[in-house]
Amino acid sequence: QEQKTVALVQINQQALFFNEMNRGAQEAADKAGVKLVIFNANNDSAAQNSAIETYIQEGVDGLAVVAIDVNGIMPAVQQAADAGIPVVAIDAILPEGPQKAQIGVDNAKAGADLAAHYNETVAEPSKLGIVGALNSYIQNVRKDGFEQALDDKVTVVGTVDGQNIQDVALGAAENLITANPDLTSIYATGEPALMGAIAAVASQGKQADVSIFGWDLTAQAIDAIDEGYLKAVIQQDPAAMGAAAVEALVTLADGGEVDKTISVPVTIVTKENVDGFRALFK
Amino acid sequence: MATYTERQAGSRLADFIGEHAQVLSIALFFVLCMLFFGAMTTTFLTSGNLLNVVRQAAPILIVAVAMTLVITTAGIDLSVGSMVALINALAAIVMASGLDWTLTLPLMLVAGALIGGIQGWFIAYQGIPAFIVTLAGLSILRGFALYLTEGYSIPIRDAAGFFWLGRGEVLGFPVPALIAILVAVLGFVVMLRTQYGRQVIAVGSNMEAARRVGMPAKRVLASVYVVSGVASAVAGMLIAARLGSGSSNAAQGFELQVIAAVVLGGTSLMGGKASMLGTVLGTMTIAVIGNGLILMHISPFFTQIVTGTIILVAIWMNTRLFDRQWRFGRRKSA
Amino acid sequence: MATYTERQAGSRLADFIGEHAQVLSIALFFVLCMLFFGAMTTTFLTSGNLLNVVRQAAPILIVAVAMTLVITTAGIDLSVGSMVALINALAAIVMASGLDWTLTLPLMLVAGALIGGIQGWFIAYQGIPAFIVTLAGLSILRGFALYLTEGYSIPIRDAAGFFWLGRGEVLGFPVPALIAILVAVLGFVVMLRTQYGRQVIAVGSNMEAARRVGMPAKRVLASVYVVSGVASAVAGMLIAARLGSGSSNAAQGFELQVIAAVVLGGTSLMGGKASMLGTVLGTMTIAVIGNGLILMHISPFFTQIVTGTIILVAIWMNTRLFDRQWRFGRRKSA
Amino acid sequence: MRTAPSAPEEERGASPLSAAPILTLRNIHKTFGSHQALRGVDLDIRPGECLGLIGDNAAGKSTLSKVISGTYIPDEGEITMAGRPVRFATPSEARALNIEMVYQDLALCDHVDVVGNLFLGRELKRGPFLDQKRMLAEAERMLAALEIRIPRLTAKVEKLSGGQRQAIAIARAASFEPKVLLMDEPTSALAVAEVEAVLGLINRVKARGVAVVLVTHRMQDLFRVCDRVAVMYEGTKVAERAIADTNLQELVDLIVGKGGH
Amino acid sequence: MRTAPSAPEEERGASPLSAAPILTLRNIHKTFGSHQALRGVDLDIRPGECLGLIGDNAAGKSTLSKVISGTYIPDEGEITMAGRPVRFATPSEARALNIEMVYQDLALCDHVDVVGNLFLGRELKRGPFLDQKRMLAEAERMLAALEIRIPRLTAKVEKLSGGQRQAIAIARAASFEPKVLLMDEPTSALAVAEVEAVLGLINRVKARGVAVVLVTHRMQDLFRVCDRVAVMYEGTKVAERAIADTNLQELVDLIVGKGGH
Ligand SMILES: Nc1ncnc2c1ncn2[C@@H]1O[C@H](COP(=O)(O)OP(=O)(O)OP(=O)(O)O)[C@@H](O)[C@H]1O
Ligand SMILES: Nc1ncnc2c1ncn2[C@@H]1O[C@H](COP(=O)(O)OP(=O)(O)OP(=O)(O)O)[C@@H](O)[C@H]1O
Ligand SMILES: [Mg+2]
Ligand SMILES: [Mg+2]
Repeated sequence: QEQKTVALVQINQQALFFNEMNRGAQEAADKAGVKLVIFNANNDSAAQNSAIETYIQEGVDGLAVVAIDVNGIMPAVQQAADAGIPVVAIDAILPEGPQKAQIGVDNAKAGADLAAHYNETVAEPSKLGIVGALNSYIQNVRKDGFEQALDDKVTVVGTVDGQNIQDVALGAAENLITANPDLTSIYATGEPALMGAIAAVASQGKQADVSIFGWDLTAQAIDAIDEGYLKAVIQQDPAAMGAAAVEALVTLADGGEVDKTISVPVTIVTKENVDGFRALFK
Repeated sequence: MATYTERQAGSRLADFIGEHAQVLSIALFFVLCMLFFGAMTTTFLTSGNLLNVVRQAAPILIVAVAMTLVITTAGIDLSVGSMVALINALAAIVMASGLDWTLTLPLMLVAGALIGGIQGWFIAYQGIPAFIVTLAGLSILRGFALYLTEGYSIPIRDAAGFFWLGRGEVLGFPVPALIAILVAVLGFVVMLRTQYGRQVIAVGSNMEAARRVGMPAKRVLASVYVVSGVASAVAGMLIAARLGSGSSNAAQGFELQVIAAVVLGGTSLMGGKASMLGTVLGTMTIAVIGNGLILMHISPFFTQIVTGTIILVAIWMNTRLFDRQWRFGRRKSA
Repeated sequence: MATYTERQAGSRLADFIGEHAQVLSIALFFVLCMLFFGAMTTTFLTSGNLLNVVRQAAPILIVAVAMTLVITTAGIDLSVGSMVALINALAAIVMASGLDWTLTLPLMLVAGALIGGIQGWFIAYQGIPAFIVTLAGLSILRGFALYLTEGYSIPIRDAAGFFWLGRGEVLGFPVPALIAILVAVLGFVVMLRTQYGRQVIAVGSNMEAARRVGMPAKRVLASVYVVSGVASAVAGMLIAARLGSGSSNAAQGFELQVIAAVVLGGTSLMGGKASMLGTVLGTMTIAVIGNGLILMHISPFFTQIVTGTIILVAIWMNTRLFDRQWRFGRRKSA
Repeated sequence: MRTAPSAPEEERGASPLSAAPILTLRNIHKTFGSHQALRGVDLDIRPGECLGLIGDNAAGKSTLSKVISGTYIPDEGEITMAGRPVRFATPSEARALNIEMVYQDLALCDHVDVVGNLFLGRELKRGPFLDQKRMLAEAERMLAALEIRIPRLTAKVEKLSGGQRQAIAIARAASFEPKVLLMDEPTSALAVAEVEAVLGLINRVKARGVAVVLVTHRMQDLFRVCDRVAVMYEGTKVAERAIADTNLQELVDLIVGKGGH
Repeated sequence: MRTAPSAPEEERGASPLSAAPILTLRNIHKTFGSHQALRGVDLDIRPGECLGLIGDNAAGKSTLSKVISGTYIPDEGEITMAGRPVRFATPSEARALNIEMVYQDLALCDHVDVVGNLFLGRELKRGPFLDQKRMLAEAERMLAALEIRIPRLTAKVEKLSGGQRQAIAIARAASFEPKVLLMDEPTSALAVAEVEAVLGLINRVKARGVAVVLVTHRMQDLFRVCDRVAVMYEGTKVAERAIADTNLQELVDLIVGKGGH
């Protein structure tokens, strides 16, 4: 019997998040004895559709997508379904459609959870700036989810666009800090934004005045938690997402059934529980 | 000593090859790519896959045809990607607000022409380098798209005719590919057979000479940006129809793909030298490489490296193998 | 009737203004921007903020100086952003593997020179358009950076001297800004006062003429890409030192910022015309605009639109206000 | 070369009837930056007459002809054509009034073929398309008059020799029934036989009533085709002579300012 | 112009001793694409002698001179310099052997100023820097010999008149002690006085033992400076004459192929 092939259509490979997902998927594929192929769309939504169409022609046994444009991906998903290929979605939540499962984190809810943590820990009135990535759908969801759940003793002084690029985020965060000398906290919606925010606070010597909240751990983030100015980070488990996707696809290909929603939990990492994550970033 | 002999007429073959070196070279390279991927994968040469490739290449091809005009005038249009995104988003918004797609279509074309016209005005009548105007355009247009969508993607619903443009088929042939072929043929005829095409070449070759012989040089220069605006609008709508949604994220890096395709086809960035056929072949080569690499299951970490290298090799072949002074036919008369 | 009179010598002021129109114009625009943001926000003119701006602008300025050489030869280097990312990642990897930063530094400079040299070889000795070679470079180098880091951002630890390069101060002045100023002064002197600078201008003005008078035209052409490789390496390390980490996603879109700065400063994309001072002013103008817009709390959805528009207006001013045939001094002799 | 005989009248083509000027220029000024290229020039150009325009290098001859052809807009001064004041904003306006010019830098499009250059801006069309067959045939006719050998009319002009390129520029300007024909050093790169052909051409168009302005440094040619000569010096017109009343030595002296006038 | 007297010997500068050739060309071929620009040309160039190179337009004169100056690499044929075979891969190799050329298209850098163009490729330096003061002073000296008026030597050459540009190209080639000086139609855009100056210059450098090759269409100039004339026709050399043994009419006939040889 021929080896099964499953395909993972990825957004980009410039963030650890996606690469961890790829790693988890690869490990799960190796374990299940299927072949995994990965496509990197480099942020181009049309390229994702093209790749899916190509995989349909090739006749892969299952497709996992991390959508850039959640609406735009649907025609391709439909095509795959019509061709009898099961599709599961990871991370970005697709609209109602023929996909077999939605795997990942509810970004809006996780953002709200972090906001709740913020409301709890930051007692006195605070001034918050946001470093976002306006060109990322998922990060916009995280931003809105967070903002809406803040209570009214928090003033949001403004959002700057880090464009999902570390050095751009750094410059933007620095300017945010100089523009608002009384800034007390920063919320960073993704890994590059968080890296930029950490470097900005460090380079402006504002460790004592500004505390950071954000998404996605990195080695620098752990250092910053140790130093105390990075208060809380939502750590997702992308490897588990990738693995869950491959496992679901294998089940589906063998004719089985999977849950419509497979949720992979997030952890809010703070000084208290950071030790458990150090090993990841050695 | 004083023997007066005339030069022999040159070999026609040599003249032909000399004049069409670039097209021949990219054609050869294209065929090589086809053969290579055909041999390496079983899926590549299936008709389903090939139709896929032409459907995917359609938006690039349409804009590349217009870009050929732009580059022939020694200009460049870096804003096409942003323009595609803006039109893509705008079309979705307009349709979501209830306008019928049959009205949206011409409206978007007018919008594309208008934006292109503004850029062309700055370039031709204000004498600002095209690179800068369209670089500003790249930033401004994408900014507008972002502003309009606020980063979210906007679904298009209940517009079967519109979707047909992006996904339909005529006798088994994808509609977007048909549109692209139509555009390419039009571009070919305009460039080689009409006065407008001649004016575009003249303006690119020697703007001042074109002005002196009474051509409306500035008007021609501005017009190519209108053409590229309209072409971007068409591409933007095809992408919207294909994806069924509009998003400010569409067509990232699109401009560089288009320019690479045009230059690969032998159109000179210095202006005055155009090759429509080359543009078509260049576009298809890039599309085939992208498709082939996916089918060959190249590690995604390598695709960027491999794609870049292949393009470099193709151009290198262009320059080294063909673009030199070949001597053909009769040997010296001794 | 037959009165033989000589022409009067032209006004020196007119000659001076005519020759330095572009620099004067961008200088004026820069001052206007400073005044505007100074008036609109209280923070802008604080020394802390201004030092911030120069620190942020340093990597762009360094590469822009090198890019001025490249563009003067009528070339372009689109690969600088990817090069910055690659060096940025490479430096972090090399240091993480235990090499001391004092050794890493020269190693990276050599790597930058080498990569630039390869691109220069294709451009100068193989005659492939710079746009295409460096476009391929853009893709290939970023691909390598991705491949090396696998998307991880690699922390740099325990290299105080290295961090000083990115974050340190000398008498209250940021080190990266000092380095950038040094590079700019060097660029200024090389371009205006040395034989190499003259060769660069000659090659850009008329490559064939430069060759005919015995200049090593190809060598000069290749060399500017080595210079831009080295400059990108410096910028890459400054960014690594500032962020304290290396990542393949650094410096996206960097090339376009750099080119915009250079062209804003009055260096012509057609080659032969360079203005180092203009490049410095152009870079600072763009940096000031970016900073000022944030200070003014412009909605981030607007920043792209506003930035693009301002750049367009600046260039437009350049072309319209100064670059025309002004007549100064004495009125007609009637 | 010291003394060349002025050629006999009949060889110079039809003798000029002192017709009314077709073009008059009054007090033309043109300044580039700080440099006064033209400092007030008056000139009359008459139909059926060839006016020689001579002068030292940088005297302003090319600038003056470009003002007439609409390439430069003068800073000051009036131009009237057949009595009516005109103002050319672009060369196409001048061309519309049948003013044609052979430019010193030729103004050819290097990437366009010989035929295309000859018909540049005046392409023949059949329906919406270029009529390439007819243009090719016409082009052969246009070049035949100039005795120039160009092996392949569909070759790009880029690679042609200096003389071949110049011949194309001349053929282009002369072939479309000009009323005023400005020629800025048209024979500088031509060989002997081709020069003869151009001089013959000038005499022929003169006979058809065309006003010709010939800028040249080849003094001997003036006596073959011109009826009047205007001498420029440092941006002004310093002298004007009927060709019958002057000789080579006087003209040479006038150019450098040695003429005791 | 029909018959110009050959100028007296002493005016042409030192009479040529039949010295050994400094450069010999044998069987030079050059083909561009399908076009045979040169079809086997032999030529000897002797020190202290001026060789006129004439021929119809597109005969291959410029191509031949460019082969000598290393700009084109011939497809076939040998070049020997002072008895030793040489092969120029680039113009700089020829320039290193003191072969200088005035190109028909001038080969100036438009964006560089007059001084810079004169010293292009041979900049004077003081330490690591350009010695602009000294170059300016030298440049004035170089141009003085050519009687050309250029108001501002720090102006870009882009905007200069045709004659001014040509003078710069001539001054550049003549000023650096050439052994072989190739001049491709150097006087085509020059006014009368400037032409005289160039002819004077040629005679002066000849007297210093320089070998001069003069490509020109101005027949009368040949008799002022040349010692020998080579005639080209369609890529071949069809005749060679000592200037004393020929006259203008014969040369004109040779060019077009009417000479009954
Ligand atoms: N576009 C321009 N910009 C600046 N200066 C110019 C321009 N065109 C001409 N000039 C200057 O005007 C003067 C006259 O130039 P013009 O070309 O008219 O001379 P000319 O009489 O044709 O000389 P030649 O016989 O050498 O061709 C010259 O000094 C030249 O430098
Ligand atoms: N680079 C080139 N590519 C192709 N053909 C060329 C090239 N250079 C010259 N030719 C051709 O070679 C022939 C000889 O040209 P060349 O310039 O040597 O003539 P010439 O004798 O100098 O003529 P002129 O007196 O008009 O300057 C011409 O037919 C020309 O078209
Ligand atoms: Mg002139
Ligand atoms: Mg020639």
